[in-house]
Amino acid sequence: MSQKVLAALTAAFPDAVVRTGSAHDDETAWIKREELLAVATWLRDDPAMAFDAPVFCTCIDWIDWRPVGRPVSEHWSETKPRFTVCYQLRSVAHKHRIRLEVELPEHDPRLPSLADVWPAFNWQERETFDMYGIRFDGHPDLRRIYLYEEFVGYPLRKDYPKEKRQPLVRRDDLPVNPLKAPHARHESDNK
Amino acid sequence: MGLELSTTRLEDAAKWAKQSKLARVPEWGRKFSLFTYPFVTACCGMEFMSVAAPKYDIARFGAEFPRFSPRQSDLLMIVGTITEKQGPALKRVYDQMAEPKWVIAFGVCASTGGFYQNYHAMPGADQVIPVDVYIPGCPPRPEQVLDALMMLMDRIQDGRGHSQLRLKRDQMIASAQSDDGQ
Amino acid sequence: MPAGVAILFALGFCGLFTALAVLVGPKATNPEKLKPFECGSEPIGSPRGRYSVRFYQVAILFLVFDIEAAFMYPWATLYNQLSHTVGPTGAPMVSVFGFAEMLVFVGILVVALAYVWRKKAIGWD
Amino acid sequence: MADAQSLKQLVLGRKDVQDMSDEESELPPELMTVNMGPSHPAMHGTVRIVLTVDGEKIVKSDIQPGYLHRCFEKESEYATYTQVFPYTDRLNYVSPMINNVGWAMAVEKLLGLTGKLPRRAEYIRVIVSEMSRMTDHLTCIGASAMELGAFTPFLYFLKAREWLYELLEKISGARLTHSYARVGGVVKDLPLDFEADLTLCLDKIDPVIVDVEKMLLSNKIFYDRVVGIGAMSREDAIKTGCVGPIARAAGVDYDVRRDFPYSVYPELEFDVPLGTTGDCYDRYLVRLEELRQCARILRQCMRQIPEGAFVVDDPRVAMPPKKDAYNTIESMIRHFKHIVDGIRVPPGEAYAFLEGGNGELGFFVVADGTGRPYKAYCRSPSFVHLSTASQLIHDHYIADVVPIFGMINMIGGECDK
Repeated sequence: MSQKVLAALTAAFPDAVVRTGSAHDDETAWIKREELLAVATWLRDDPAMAFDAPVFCTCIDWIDWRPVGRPVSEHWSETKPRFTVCYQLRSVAHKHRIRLEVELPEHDPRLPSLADVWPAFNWQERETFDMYGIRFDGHPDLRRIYLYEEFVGYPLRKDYPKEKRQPLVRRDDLPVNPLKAPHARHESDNK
Repeated sequence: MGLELSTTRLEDAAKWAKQSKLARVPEWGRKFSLFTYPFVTACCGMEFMSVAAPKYDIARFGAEFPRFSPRQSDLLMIVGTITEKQGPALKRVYDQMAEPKWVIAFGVCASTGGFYQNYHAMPGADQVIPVDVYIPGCPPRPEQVLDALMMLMDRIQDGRGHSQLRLKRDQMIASAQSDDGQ
Repeated sequence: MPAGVAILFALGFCGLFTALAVLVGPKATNPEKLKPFECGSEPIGSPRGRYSVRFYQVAILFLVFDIEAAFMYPWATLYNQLSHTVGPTGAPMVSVFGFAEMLVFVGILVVALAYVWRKKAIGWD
Repeated sequence: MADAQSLKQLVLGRKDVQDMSDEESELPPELMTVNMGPSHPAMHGTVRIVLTVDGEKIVKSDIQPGYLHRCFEKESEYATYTQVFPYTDRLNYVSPMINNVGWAMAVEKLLGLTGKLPRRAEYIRVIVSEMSRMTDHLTCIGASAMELGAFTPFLYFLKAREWLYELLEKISGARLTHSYARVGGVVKDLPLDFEADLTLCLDKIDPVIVDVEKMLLSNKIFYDRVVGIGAMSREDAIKTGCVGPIARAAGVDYDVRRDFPYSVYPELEFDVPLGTTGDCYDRYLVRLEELRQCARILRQCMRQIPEGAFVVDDPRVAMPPKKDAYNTIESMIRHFKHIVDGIRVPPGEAYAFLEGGNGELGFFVVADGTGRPYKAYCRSPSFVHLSTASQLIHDHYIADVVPIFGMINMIGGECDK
């Protein structure tokens, strides 16, 4: 039943769909960045498709991608796109699902925003921007949603170290960690 | 002014924080009427509800009535993870509390950050404010919370809470300066 | 005389506690403490703005009906004496004077409540 | 100076004062910005709203989540598949079991084990998920009623929740953070005489639900505070991606357990309550009805649970039984490799979802063949519901924000991930 969705999509937008796949019975369609808005509005408005319920939008950073047991050609390299933004959609009427994926190069991570097509993606795209630094053109107010404005960098990118904190406020009389500063050890400590 | 009053570290403070019999009376009153400001953020909140619920009743210790304004509360209960974005809010709430005030770090996230060692979770609330009693556990069992409350009561009675020590230190510095002044 | 003693006792009681709070209570003010408390965030907007007049209406109405309740307390305590009086023949008689008195008092305020209700000053919109 | 200037301009620019009606002569109040900040009892401590109010009516609201962003994705990229379970407990910490089962399902989908689990393991998962869903609804209704001033239902429901916590502690060892599910089944079997305890617990909880329902349904104060507040139409609910009790209250007939059946739900019958107007009162009624459906499912499960293994005996996935691990070297090596390197999941990406406490909870996992997930995204219903909150509280009073936030059951851990 679900192959029908992918077949219909490739039939309607032959040049927009780069490739399709249904691994683990998740229908996925890789879409070109320029055609995304047209494909999305068609998917929502076409009665046979009726994808009216947005599920989630996130991004995958492929920079560390070295799959085990796969030929080296599949590993990530400079030529390959670094980010893939995924939109998962669901139809309440027909009960079928599809995932649109858009591949973005490293130097220019921008794509048209789907916040107007489905309002749920307004916050989801802000979260993806906050975490991965993907710019969504046409988004009503693209600003950080989880982190504070003063935060520099995009934490969920693979090259951002996990424990690099950018503290807003710290106690002024913070007890010095004796391990880190042995000379500041208090004489009562080592007795 | 030979007193080394640079720190409220509890080991040093014990030396000069001698308490007169008279000073123990108001502490006794404060000990049994703690008004908690529940600074609830995360999963420990569920356990905080269980502590306040009929089975593990915290009302038996006079600390049941949560006050949601720092002006009327003297025990700040940090329940759950403190993130970097929450840091300024926590510090402001602590500063706006009336003296003397005490802080309980409820759960391992408030004490040391627990197993959230990353860019947004703060490694313990004591990075921002002095904490009197730490409660381990994720979330701690209600009995641990009641035990921590009793531990805090002893500390209040002996006058060795952080804010009590700081007040005593400031008094001693002020009196020392007024002696020098004359 | 007991009224004077009651007032004295009241003043003494309040005075004792405020004095205790001032003397025993420690004082440690810092600039942060003097700022208004806004759930832990930096206070935004100034309270100097022009309030909607609705706030004052609701406050005044609360005052009116609160004082009405306050007047009922002394009446309630003396209700026994008011209703048990001695009749002309010396036999105890139940008099309705106290009750009627309060009915009139409450009646006037019910008229006020009806007026306020019709003018929709109680609700918000 | 500017104030007096604008005042004069305001009055002169208008009609003559005499023929103004009383409303017009009233100077327009300035809009006030109020801060319903992170540390507020109704905000569950993790959301800050900057409200622009005209008197008491909310004109504009800017909702800022993120005060409890604990980096679930970053942490799970540094943990093996089995070590991610404790992190999933803390996502929706009101119904932690369902998160565990959700993560296990996602990894099983990648491994291709979805339908191959022993039936007893599937039944145990359904039992603990439904118990966790009951604690979710008990906490949500209890806390929302308390925030509206009804303290007794809060204590009644917490007493009921304590019974469930004791039972869940007997099963998994922890009251709240169970980490009970594993890829391929569950950690250990149900305790002895579990049926008796569960039926006793359910029999004790039913009268409590009836009491609270009687207390709240006929209570005029609760009724006025909740009816017609935060209403949401059916199209809005679908368009903004709402799921779970909130969408069902708006009339969207969508329940993952029935529409995309997983585990053994096809063998259980339960019906899905639907609301009509989608306001807070309908959400309360839908949750109350779902509490009863959970009890009904639990009773059916107790009758139908088969004997057998509680975890799939696929060596790639399951831990060797302790007896072998201590006696045979192969099992010990397998045990060691399993703990240190984790389960080797073949490269691929998959999105598995189930019916969580607040709706469709899903995990989008990308695996790269090593023992650690390459990316683990959690699709959290609370985050989606919070994005609709600013539209829900529009044109309501400040006091209405409390029931709305109580009823959309926004859980900080799940919303901020």
